Amino acid sequence: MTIALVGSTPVNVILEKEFAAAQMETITVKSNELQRVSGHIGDFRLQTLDGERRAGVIVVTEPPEAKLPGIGHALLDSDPVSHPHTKPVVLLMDYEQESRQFMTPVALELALFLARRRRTVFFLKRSVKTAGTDQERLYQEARGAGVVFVDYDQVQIAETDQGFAHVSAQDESQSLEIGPCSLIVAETIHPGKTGALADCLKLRRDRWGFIDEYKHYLYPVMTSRRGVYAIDTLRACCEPEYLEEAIAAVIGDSAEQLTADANLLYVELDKEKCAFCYTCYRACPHAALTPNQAEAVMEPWEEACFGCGICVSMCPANALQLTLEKPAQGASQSVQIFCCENSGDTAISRLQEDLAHEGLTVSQVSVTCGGEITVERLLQALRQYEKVIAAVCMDDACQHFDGNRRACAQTERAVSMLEAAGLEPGRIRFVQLSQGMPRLLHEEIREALL
Amino acid sequence: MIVAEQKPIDEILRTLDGFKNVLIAACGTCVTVCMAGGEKEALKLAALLQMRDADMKVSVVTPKRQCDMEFVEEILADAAEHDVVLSLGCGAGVQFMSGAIDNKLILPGLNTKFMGVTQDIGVWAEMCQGCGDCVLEQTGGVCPVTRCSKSNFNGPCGGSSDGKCEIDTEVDCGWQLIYDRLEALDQLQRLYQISEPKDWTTSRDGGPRKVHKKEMIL
Amino acid sequence: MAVLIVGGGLAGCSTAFELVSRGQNVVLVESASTIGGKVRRYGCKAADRCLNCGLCLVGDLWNQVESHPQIQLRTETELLDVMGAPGSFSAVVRHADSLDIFDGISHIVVASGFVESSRAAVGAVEYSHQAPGIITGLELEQLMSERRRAALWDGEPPKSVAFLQCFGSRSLRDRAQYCSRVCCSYASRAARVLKHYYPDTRVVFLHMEQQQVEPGSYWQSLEADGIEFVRSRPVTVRVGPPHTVLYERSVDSTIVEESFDMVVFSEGMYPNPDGERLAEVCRLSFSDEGFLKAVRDSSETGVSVVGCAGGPKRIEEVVAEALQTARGICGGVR
Amino acid sequence: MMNAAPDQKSRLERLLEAGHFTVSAEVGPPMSASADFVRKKARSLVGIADAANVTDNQTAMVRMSSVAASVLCQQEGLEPVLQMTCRDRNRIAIQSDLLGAHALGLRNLLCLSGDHQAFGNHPQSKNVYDIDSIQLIKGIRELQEDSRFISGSNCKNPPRFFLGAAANPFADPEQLQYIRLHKKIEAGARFIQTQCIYDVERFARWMEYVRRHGLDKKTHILAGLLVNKSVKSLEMTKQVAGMHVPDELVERMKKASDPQEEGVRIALDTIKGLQSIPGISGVHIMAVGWESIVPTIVEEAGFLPRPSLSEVEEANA
Repeated sequence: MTIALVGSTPVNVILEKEFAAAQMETITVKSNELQRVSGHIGDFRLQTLDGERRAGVIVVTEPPEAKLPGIGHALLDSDPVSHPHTKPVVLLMDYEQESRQFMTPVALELALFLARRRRTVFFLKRSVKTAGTDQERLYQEARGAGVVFVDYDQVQIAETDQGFAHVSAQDESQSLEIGPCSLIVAETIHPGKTGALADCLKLRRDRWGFIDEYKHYLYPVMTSRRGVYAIDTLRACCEPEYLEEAIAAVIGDSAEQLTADANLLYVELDKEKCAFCYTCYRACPHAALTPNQAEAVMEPWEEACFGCGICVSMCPANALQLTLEKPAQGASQSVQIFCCENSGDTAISRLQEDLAHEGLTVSQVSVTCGGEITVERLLQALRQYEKVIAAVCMDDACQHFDGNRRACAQTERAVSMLEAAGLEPGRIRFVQLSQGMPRLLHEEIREALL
Repeated sequence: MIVAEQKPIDEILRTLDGFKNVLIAACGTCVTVCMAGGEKEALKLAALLQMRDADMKVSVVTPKRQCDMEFVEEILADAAEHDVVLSLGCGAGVQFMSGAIDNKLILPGLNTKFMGVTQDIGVWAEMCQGCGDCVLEQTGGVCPVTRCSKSNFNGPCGGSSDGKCEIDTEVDCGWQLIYDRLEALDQLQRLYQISEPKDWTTSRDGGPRKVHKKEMIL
Repeated sequence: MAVLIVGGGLAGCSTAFELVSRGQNVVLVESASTIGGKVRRYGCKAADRCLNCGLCLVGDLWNQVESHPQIQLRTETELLDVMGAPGSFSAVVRHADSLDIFDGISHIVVASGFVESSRAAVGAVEYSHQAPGIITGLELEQLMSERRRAALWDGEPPKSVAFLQCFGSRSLRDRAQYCSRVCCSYASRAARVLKHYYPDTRVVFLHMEQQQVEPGSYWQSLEADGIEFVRSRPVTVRVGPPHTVLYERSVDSTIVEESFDMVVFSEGMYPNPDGERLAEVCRLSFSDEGFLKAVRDSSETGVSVVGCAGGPKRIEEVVAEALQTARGICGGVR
Repeated sequence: MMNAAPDQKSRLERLLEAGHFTVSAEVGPPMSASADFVRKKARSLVGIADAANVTDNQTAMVRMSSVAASVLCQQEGLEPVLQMTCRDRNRIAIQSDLLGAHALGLRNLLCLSGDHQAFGNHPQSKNVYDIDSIQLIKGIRELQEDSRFISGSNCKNPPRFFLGAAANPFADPEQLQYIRLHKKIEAGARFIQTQCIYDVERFARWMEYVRRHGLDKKTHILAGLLVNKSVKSLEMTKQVAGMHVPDELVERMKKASDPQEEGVRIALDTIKGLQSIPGISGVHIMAVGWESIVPTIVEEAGFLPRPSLSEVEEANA
């Protein structure tokens, strides 16, 4: 299988070697040469300036951009190691932006190195980031070697007449004035080129603009698109463990994805109905739909689909359907409850005993994601049930990014339609919860039933 | 694309008062794309109507377009079986269906808004008023007729501030857009020329219009 | 052939589930009467929005493990001894008074977990009082898991709550010089939940140092929510109510005495005392902090350590580690 | 009654041509049919202002026609500057009204695009904007000079107006506003009334541009001025699109013990600042809702007495 490395960094050399050891061939695509990506895991087509390249898996290696905070270069030109100076060295973390965790061991090692050479070292930070095995040890050793750790609330840097920096740091009660011979500042990290790359690869970005590490899995390198991985090569330079883990995750996950049994739940398209409006293409959080220009229809990729149903609910032409109908469970005629399987579904399973004990029954429909819930589904349900409840994830918890917010918008619209039609709007209820909040759902069900 | 918006539900319901047998005709083209009158919207309305009155007979059809005879013909039989047709087409579709379906009232379910483009999922913006005499070559591809609230041809009025129109800070000043674009294209000299009063005969002000493509007509 | 997993908590169950998903057979031994370990009692730490506590990753794991046909589950069972070589171990286990031997064990996964510092610590007098209003992090977790729409518990909310951080961590007296890593994370989230339900309650966070929990201005956002942070070293708690907390304030090194209606001990993580026996049986060694550590690469020894048995970890780290371990055992990864 | 002869120039035009620093004011027609209202306002400005703008459904509120109100002013001896906007009339109505206005003796014309109806009391109305203000100026100049209507057809006895336009020194994009000023002058604007000035410094920069391009020689720049009675009115002015009120001024007004007095003082300070800028031909004082203060300001600024036309003529002779 071929792996496309997007972005060329020194880390690529290591990756090429490691992937080759796992019988995976690599090609490198410079990130500014990549124009468009279609296809799915096992069969990606990368449109580059040199024509089309094909790969089974894509790994983004383009690093985020690291730049020094704007404090002036004049302050940094004294070499802290060789310069025999009595003045202290200041290591400044979290200036302008909270420093990344991976920078801490680098800074700690440097602090330790300097302290052991009898230099006075101030380590200025907003919060400690020592909670890793090696970092913990480094931290202890640095303290032992006399590094002064200072937790600051505010810090100012001024240039003195001699062109040196003067650092003043304040915490809640006191201020510290240091005239260091050297000031070493942790760089701030910006998405840089990875932003445009994420858009090109249709990867979700987090609120800071970085490629979203798909939090559902919380494993390193996963993105919102199957078969596309992102290795933070900047971090990899500082953290060999991370790189090892990342490589293992790419090899392990892609092998599993490629050999997995058929995806059970995915969307299918009715070509006759498709208006080729690109709504699904824009809304799909997993880039599972690709335009088929020849036939002027959108094509869902079973291999890339997570079955979240967001496209199904968004499609204005009613052209998309999920392959698997999930039948309602429970025999209630009075309440139907749509449950996101990541929240409502698990919460209600924890309630079964209580509900049975109280003699309460509901008709329960599991949905992969709240994004699947639509106005017409809610209204259809009301023809048979007295009340309908939508139970979806909390804000910021949706595993498909915005399915819960879409569910909320759809519910609001359904309620307003009922209101306008002179029907009882309270028949539709909406609750946001996590799987760990069964009581909340319990109350909702009791109120709906009683 | 023609952009439309669904009429308020209560207005649609009022126009349907007294009918027991309703055909909802969605339209598979522009109004599907602008999420106002596609099959999904028709199904929502159908569900709501039936909830209100379980005895009501409601059917949904979705011709690809309501503005061509061949597509409308496909639904003639359905229309014959219902008392009234609620069209979710644009104004043109409603009128074309009215001409094609005898003895049947065709009710509009949408308010037809403008010719525009998709800006984001669920957001459409007006881009063209169909004035019949395009000046976009002068203005860097930004239409002063449509995108300036006063249809100014010689630059912005004094109410433009921070690139926004005086009528609403949500509205971009059309002339700021024209300026930015021409500046980027290094074509600002185009703006020094006084633009003459526009000939509106090509617009709707000249009466209902038709387009004849001569070589296609025998 | 089967993989033997020692411990039915999050790490053990996650590894078991990942293994059976890849076609392996699993024998899971758990010393308690039910699986789930400590995580089972944790509560979701979402306030008005998700705070990424990671608990959702656990999902329906317990039911899936209990009902899976390829998992032989043995509760109230202990691993007594292991014989043989990697690829074909025999494991001797004890249930009540009977002994059992499992042959054909290809691999052993030790997931014996941790204990809370309140249990392990010698001389945690304050806590042993069990006075109303003095609770541990775990007890607060349980309150959160039982919460209703409007409240965490019945009755009057406390007017003031103190979170005592680094309880049992970074302390020579309590034998743990290390930082337990997770307490800042769970306690600060719990503090936000408290503040969300009871905005008028004074919430004070007494900590020695703050770990990075989330990128962005996490701690500043909590301050903006009205939670007070005091860098200090807790000295002692005088049981009330109201309870008096004496602490040494770092900024001026003075001893401060303050009263609180409720005191939460944010417990750190200690190595499971069972570890010593398991290390001997499974031929494992110890890290500097006293947690279990594999002597060599698990592909050579056939023994892996997963989860907090190997040191303090967050939920998502445990889940990720379980996945990687399962992959390693199945041969997908070196 | 003071009806001008068909070929006679307006007082404003003659004063400006003679190099006098002019003072003009505003008369807002009422939202009623009351002629007395207009007459009373006009009388209070006679001898104080050389001319007064009569607004055309200002802020898109329905008011007495500006042509009719201008004639009423004229009858009271105050020379009106007829304002005409493009919002409510197409090119037929505008030209027709202007022929009539000239026949009734009106000689000054300020051409504007007009506030959008969204701001007025008829936001539901259909706007016209058949032509824009520059097209209007050019159209009327060609009507006057070439005896041709906008359509190109002949006009036997064309009107002859002293044509003016508005300019906003504070609107952006700056460069485009300059282009527009050039176009207005090229189209035929012989005087330019500016948007209200609060920030004299910024206005001075604008004037620098005007002088550098010799525009002050091609047209007469009349600097606009608004008098505020209270902090609230100043803050409301600040909200208006295209207005630029520095925060310091609002602070100054807030601190003042007597806001009315402070409003006058601010206006007088501004006038003093404006007088030091070369290239300005006059001031145009707008005192929306506080017209009675205009005489005080004109007097305290030292603009009284206003020159009489005979003096001007004599001087010219």
